Amino acid sequence: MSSRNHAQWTATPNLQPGEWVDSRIYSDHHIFEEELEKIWKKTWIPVCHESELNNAYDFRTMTIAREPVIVVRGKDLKVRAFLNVCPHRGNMIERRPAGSFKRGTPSGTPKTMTCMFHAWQFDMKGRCVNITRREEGYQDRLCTADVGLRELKCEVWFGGFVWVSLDDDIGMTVEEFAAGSLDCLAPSLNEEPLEVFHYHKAIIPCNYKLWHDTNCEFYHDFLHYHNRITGFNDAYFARKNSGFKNGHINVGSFEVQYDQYEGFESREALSFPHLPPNHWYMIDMFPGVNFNLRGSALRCDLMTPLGPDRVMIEFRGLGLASDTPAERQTRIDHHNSIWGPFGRNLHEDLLAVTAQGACMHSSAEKRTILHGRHENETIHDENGMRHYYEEWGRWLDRSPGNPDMNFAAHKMQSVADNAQRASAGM
Amino acid sequence: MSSRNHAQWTATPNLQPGEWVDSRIYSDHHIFEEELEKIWKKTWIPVCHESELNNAYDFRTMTIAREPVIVVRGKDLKVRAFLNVCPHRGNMIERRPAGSFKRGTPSGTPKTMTCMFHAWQFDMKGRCVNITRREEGYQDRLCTADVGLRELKCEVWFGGFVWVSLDDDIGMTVEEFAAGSLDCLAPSLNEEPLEVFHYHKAIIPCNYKLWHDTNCEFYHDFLHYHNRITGFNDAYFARKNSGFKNGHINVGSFEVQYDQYEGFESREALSFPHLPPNHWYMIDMFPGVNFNLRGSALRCDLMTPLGPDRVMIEFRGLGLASDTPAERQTRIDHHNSIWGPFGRNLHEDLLAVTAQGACMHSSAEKRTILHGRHENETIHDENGMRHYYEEWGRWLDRSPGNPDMNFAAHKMQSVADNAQRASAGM
Amino acid sequence: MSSRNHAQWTATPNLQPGEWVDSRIYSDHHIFEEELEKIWKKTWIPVCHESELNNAYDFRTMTIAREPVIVVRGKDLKVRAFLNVCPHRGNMIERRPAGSFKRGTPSGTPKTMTCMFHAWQFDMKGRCVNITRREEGYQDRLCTADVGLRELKCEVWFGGFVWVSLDDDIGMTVEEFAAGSLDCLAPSLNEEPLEVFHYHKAIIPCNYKLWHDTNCEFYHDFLHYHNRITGFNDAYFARKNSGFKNGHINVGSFEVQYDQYEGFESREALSFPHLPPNHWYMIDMFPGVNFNLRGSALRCDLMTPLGPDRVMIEFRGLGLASDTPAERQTRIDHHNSIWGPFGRNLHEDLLAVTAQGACMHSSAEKRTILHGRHENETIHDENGMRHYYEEWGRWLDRSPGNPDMNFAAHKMQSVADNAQRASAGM
Amino acid sequence: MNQETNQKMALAADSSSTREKIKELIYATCLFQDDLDWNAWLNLCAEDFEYAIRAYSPEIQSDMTYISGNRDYLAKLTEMLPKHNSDTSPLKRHGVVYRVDIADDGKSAAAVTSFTVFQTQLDGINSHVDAGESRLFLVGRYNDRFLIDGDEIKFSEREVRLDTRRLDKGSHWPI
Amino acid sequence: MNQETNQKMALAADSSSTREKIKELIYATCLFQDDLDWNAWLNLCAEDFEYAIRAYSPEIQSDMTYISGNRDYLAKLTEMLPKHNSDTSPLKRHGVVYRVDIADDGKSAAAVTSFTVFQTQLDGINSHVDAGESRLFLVGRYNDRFLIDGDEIKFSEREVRLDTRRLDKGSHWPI
Amino acid sequence: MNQETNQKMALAADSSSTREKIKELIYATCLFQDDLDWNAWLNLCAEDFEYAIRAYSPEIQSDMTYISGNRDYLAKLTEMLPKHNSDTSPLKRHGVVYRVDIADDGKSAAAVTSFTVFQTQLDGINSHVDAGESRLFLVGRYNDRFLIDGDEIKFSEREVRLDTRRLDKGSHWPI
Ligand code: FES
Ligand code: FES
Ligand code: FES
Ligand SMILES: [Fe+3]
Ligand SMILES: [Fe+3]
Ligand SMILES: [Fe+3]
Repeated sequence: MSSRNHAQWTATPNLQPGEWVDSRIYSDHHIFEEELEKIWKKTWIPVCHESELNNAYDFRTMTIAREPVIVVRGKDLKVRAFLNVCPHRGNMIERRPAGSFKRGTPSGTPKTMTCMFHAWQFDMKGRCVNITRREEGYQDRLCTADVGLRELKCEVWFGGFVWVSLDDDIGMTVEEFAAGSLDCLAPSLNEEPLEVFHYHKAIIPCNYKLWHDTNCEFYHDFLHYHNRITGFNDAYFARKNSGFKNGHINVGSFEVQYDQYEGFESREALSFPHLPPNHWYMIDMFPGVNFNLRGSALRCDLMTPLGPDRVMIEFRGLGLASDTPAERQTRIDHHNSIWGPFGRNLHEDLLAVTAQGACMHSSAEKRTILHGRHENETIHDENGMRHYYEEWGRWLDRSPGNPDMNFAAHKMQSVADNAQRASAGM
Repeated sequence: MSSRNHAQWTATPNLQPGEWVDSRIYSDHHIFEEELEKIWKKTWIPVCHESELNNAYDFRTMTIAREPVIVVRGKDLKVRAFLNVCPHRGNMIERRPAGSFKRGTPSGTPKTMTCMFHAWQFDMKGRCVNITRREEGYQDRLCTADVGLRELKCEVWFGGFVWVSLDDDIGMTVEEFAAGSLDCLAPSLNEEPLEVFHYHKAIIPCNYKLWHDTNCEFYHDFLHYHNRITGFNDAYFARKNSGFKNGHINVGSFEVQYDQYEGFESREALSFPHLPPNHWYMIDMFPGVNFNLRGSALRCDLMTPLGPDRVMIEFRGLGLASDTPAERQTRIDHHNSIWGPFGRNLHEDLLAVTAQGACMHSSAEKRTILHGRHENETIHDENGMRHYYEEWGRWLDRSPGNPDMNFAAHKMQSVADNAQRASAGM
Repeated sequence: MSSRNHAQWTATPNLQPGEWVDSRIYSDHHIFEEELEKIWKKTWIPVCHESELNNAYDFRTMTIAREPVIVVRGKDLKVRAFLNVCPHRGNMIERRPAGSFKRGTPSGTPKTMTCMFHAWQFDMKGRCVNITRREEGYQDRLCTADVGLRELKCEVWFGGFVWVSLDDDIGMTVEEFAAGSLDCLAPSLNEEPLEVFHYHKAIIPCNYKLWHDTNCEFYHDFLHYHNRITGFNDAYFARKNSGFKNGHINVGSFEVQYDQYEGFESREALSFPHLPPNHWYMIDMFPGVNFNLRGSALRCDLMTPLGPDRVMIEFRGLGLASDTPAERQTRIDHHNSIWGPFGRNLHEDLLAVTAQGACMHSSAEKRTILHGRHENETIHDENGMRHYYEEWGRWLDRSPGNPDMNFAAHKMQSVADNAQRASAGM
Repeated sequence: MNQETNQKMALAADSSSTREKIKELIYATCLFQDDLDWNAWLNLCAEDFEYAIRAYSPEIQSDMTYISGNRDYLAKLTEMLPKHNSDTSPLKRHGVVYRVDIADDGKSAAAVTSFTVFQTQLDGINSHVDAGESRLFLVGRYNDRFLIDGDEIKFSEREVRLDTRRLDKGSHWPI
Repeated sequence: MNQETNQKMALAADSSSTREKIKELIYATCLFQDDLDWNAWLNLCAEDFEYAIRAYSPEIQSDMTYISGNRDYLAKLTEMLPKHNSDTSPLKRHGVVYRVDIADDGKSAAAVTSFTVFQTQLDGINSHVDAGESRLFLVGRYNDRFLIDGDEIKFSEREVRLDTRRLDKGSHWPI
Repeated sequence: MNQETNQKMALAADSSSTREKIKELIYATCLFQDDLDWNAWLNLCAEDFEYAIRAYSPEIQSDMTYISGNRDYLAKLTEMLPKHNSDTSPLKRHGVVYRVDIADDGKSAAAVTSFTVFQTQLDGINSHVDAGESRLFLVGRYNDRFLIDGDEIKFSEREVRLDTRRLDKGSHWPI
């Protein structure tokens, strides 16, 4: 038992391939850009919740992999998504985060999206409905039919979340993409309409995957006084951590003892439909989404990678649309006590990944990050991360343990290593 | 009429080459550095106005393409320009934006430029006049004659603007460079001395050419309530937009109805010399300068590109040096009402290019930016931009429509495309 | 005697090779990264002073070349250094700048370093003493002996400074590295224990070597009213500037006339041991450390390069541990009057390198920086810098005068040039 | 100077001194909270004091509560701080009381304070480089309510209304 | 307590209450302007109120006016705001009244207020990432003048004197 | 209204006016120092006025003095400023007096002011790009002490206590 020198510190860990990753996957600029192209522009993202655009002509704007996106609800109440970019000279069509096109804007008439720059107008189906001084300027050379908006694949799915993909050829529905990972919460979320009551954002100087890792494992319970005091018992440690196709995972439930933390209370009275009292489920979806239901309040984290060492996380809290004001307030309190920006756990989690990010900034030395715990796929196992990085390696065709190697080589290497270790009796 | 999918959105527009540009010219790092080298370091820049250095020993400092520049007025009242860099160890000689060398500085005697670091001194002609402890330190190895400042080409031209070029071999005067584009305003500006009364700066997260585009076209009148209310009539739309050699353009004049905007007034009483009442001329000079005369007040925008997605714009307002205080105040009010930092139009213009820049940041996807309006070369035509980018392509030897192609290939392509389209009856 | 055009300005100076450097060594990104790898990670750095961790279990954290480092004092009172990085998932183990492990932390027990994330624990010798739920998660596959901290070479030397190196194979002690450069101050600093009384930091937009240059030469006395008024006499100019192996230099002493500056006083009464009254010694150590003793107060600057055009400088002030409160206050006043953040000289020095840095930012044009003064190796000679850059060239294998050339070529070139000049009678 | 004037003056002086006391109370909370003296802060609050941090979200177009609780809840929360891992970078609340309204019956009052909070980095990120750097953390208003009982004035309610909604790591500390 | 003392006290109290009222008026403008209640703001101003934003430019070495106008002009300008495209990111004026001088005749007064303005991003740039982030927008002083007519005090003049001259997008709103 | 009430009112008014005067004095220093009127500032200080800038360093875990001196020393320092090369970017001190405590004997007082200092770039870096941009420079508190002699109140001590310890170029100017 001793400290280590440089050679020991940088040696390949005496673990199985897949049980560690190379820290450069959290810090390399080139890998980051590749992730945006090969993962984030090719997947489904739950960009917002339908309750954020309840009425015809309501809209929400956001970005996916830096591309501006707008989601609007049509006169037909259908939700559609478009690039929020004007076909004329590339202006951002709508600058507000949310609102309604029912009223006009300074440069535009009601019930249309108007690009304020030269006032080209689009309807809720993305069709161009007006080019200002079209005849004078374009004669017969360009007509509105040529310049519709870029429409994006869009589905409302799983308790009313609005999913968008930049990839026309994604070739699977959200359901297919989820591959069963959402099933554990579906009954609770699909029973009756939900409503967002909380939104805040954090921009953190760390790689987005460090946040996802934290969401994928409970081994960091040691970080949280609240978890230690309200959780640690046999049922807690027996919760299953299960992998699904496409890199998603689930964490199974148990009964949390909220009243063990001074000032906190049982959440039994306001459980989501079909959820046993004080139970707690968690879903982590590839590449950076988290759904987390603790009894009375649903939380959803959406990551937007801003750089290899910079991520924006949007935090949403949801209750039932049918809540009375008093019920709603209770849900909000439950949500905030742990998860609010002034709550007990969220601050600790963000503090930890900030510190982790400070060691894995974009010019840091390569290190070995261990994901090697095996605990029967229960919550202190690190199988969730192993499952995620296997998928990640597949999408990028890189080995997470050595991103200079391609994924096939990595798999073969793993097999060979295992064989060798086995034969060497390691 | 419909929205578009990815293939349709990214297809080459059904327009003539030259009628669109590739958005990467607004966002690519490599192209940006090339622009500084091949355009900004090779052209004339009106860095300030002579009224900013009225007296012998007055100076102004600035940068061109990141190089520090100082402009000083000599004892002989001649204005000269130098690199603001000390030949000794490369310190910035003068840190203040403006002032006078008539008084001494803490480390230097009057009537010289003194580098505060080791107190080397230079006269207003850029000659080194003192090396501190020269004999002790350099013996006969280095003398003041060896270490004069780097002098830059400098002309005072066009209503007293001070033009500087970093290129010793530019091979043309400002007049030759302007190629007639300044003629429309020359009588108004050269009749009597002008004076700067307004200066402010904006740093905007967009490419400098997006600001120049906005200055080059009036199609964005739809952005400005003020323009719509005070301008739109037949004379307005008949204003000519004319190209000149070297990428410059002019916008012809008409009579603005200022009193149509509540609270605003006619500018007739204070028209610049030789300018018909309430008339309005605009000159856009390649690569990023704008002169704009609205009746009583002259505005000049100078762009300083700071990065592919970052530009500093310096806004100047000018009146006649002979103004009475009351006249001056009126000019200032006229200037500010539309063009001041709290005026009606400037904020809108800057808001628009900020939004445009947000879609063309340095890592954005390539998009097609349309410059295809033809309206008999009047103000809603986009010929100004086509004229500019043709010049731009020539200086960089790149096709604006596809910067991966060189300019000659682009020209041939255009001819071929046209022929093909013509034969296909498109 | 005249100003210069571009060709003259960019011509090779009519001086000997080694008497100028290419400004790109202060601005190039690639060179900067190379410096971190080949110099900063291969040398000894005095990261703090032992008085900052007086007691067993005290610690200090810092970074070297971006790598997080922690220095702790063991139960055995020995000072040791480790990477401040957790072997589990790469978290920064300790976030505070200083403190004690004697008391526990929210996630950890007393007398251990605890990574708050998953509560792995380490003792003061860097040994892992606890892996939370080790048996459950790692069975026999991983034990504490495998996951000690990375220990770094560490010495307490020269008046109690704590020196750390990231290089296990550095192959020399601090004493050997110093190569005699510290000898002039050793008697004064080693006589009795010192204590830090001042610490502040500056982040300056310039290359770290510009700060080191300023520390290496006194020719910039012209910048400082205080120096001119209190220093300039024959003894002042006779001070020797001597080079030592490994790029270090010394500046010899003389008697400063502090009372010539209004409001300041003689420092005689509180001279450091063995130091003649009001004397002043300075040591500049390669690659970026400065020790400066002005009579009653010792100053130490430590540079942390943050980028080619960004450096953090940590300023420390030290007195004798045995000071009475009144003595200490006097030392502090002496220190502050010139060197404090509100003192007379430091502000001027930092102002100068900021202005210099503004001309040598990371995209600036290449310029020639002259280091050509010869004054018998006294303080206005620039031999200190020539000595430094010779060493620098050796470590990087690049010519400081033309970093595109390797160091050997540079040496040969120098010899050839000299021969040619000599034969040409230059 | 007649009796009536005297009385009016007395009343005015009274209300003006109440006004001043209220300002002093608000400023005292800034000092106490900056200094992490949570007890001293809560001692200025009535038994049934209600505290909340709220913000309007233009994203979800709705008012939000980020945390809320009574004096008791806050007391427990702040007592338990040592058990938590926190960013302990000091905060400085910079408030200006813009408006004090005393109820006609003189038994209660309300006040509006515009504030900014600055954070000086300590242990929240890379302390070697960042510690000692001050940054704008929050912009908002305090909407306070008071109970006046003779000479005694206590906070009955504080709503912290934030403009800032990019809260990054957030905080374990009441604002 | 004699008659004279009584009178002196009354006068002092008077001037001190005028002083307080002036501070309250200034703070009221901050609240009203922050809340975009332009009418309420202008109602605190006299008919011939004159407003100007000014700054000294070290670049052109001259004093500048960035906007100026009387109450009427401001009323028109603010009424027409809905017709314009604006960055509507909320501003918070953070002012501290540093000095109030009441004229000897008690009929007018002048005040100096040091202020900062913070902007919380909303729709001025890329709202997905930036909205909710607060930034320093302006630093400067209010130089105000007042007309005092018995109990009624009104603004007769406001000069907003800016230190900040990097104004970027600027604003459609009076500061 | 009886004699006693009258006297109590007089005393209260007195102490409240002392309090106001102290606030005005502190704010006057902000204005004078912002305007580089060092003499006017020092004229508000007693002969043996003591000034210090201090900060606690969590790095060396000790209290530090960054500069200290009496009125005389400050007078000399500020007189000699023209001989020095300085960053002359204007500073704006933005202070709010949080607390004034008058000694029982009415002969001295202490005050706590929370402040921020903003710097508008002028000549400290690349002025073409940076001049006119305002930045947060310092966050801290003024801990002031006063001598009260009848109507005359003077500063006897100012401790500037900084939170900010990333001071970069620092300053030649007292804060
Ligand atoms: S950019 Fe949208 S209408 Fe012109
Ligand atoms: S750098 Fe200018 S005199 Fe030395
Ligand atoms: S990262 Fe340190 S214990 Fe897990
Ligand atoms: Fe957690
Ligand atoms: Fe415009
Ligand atoms: Fe110096």
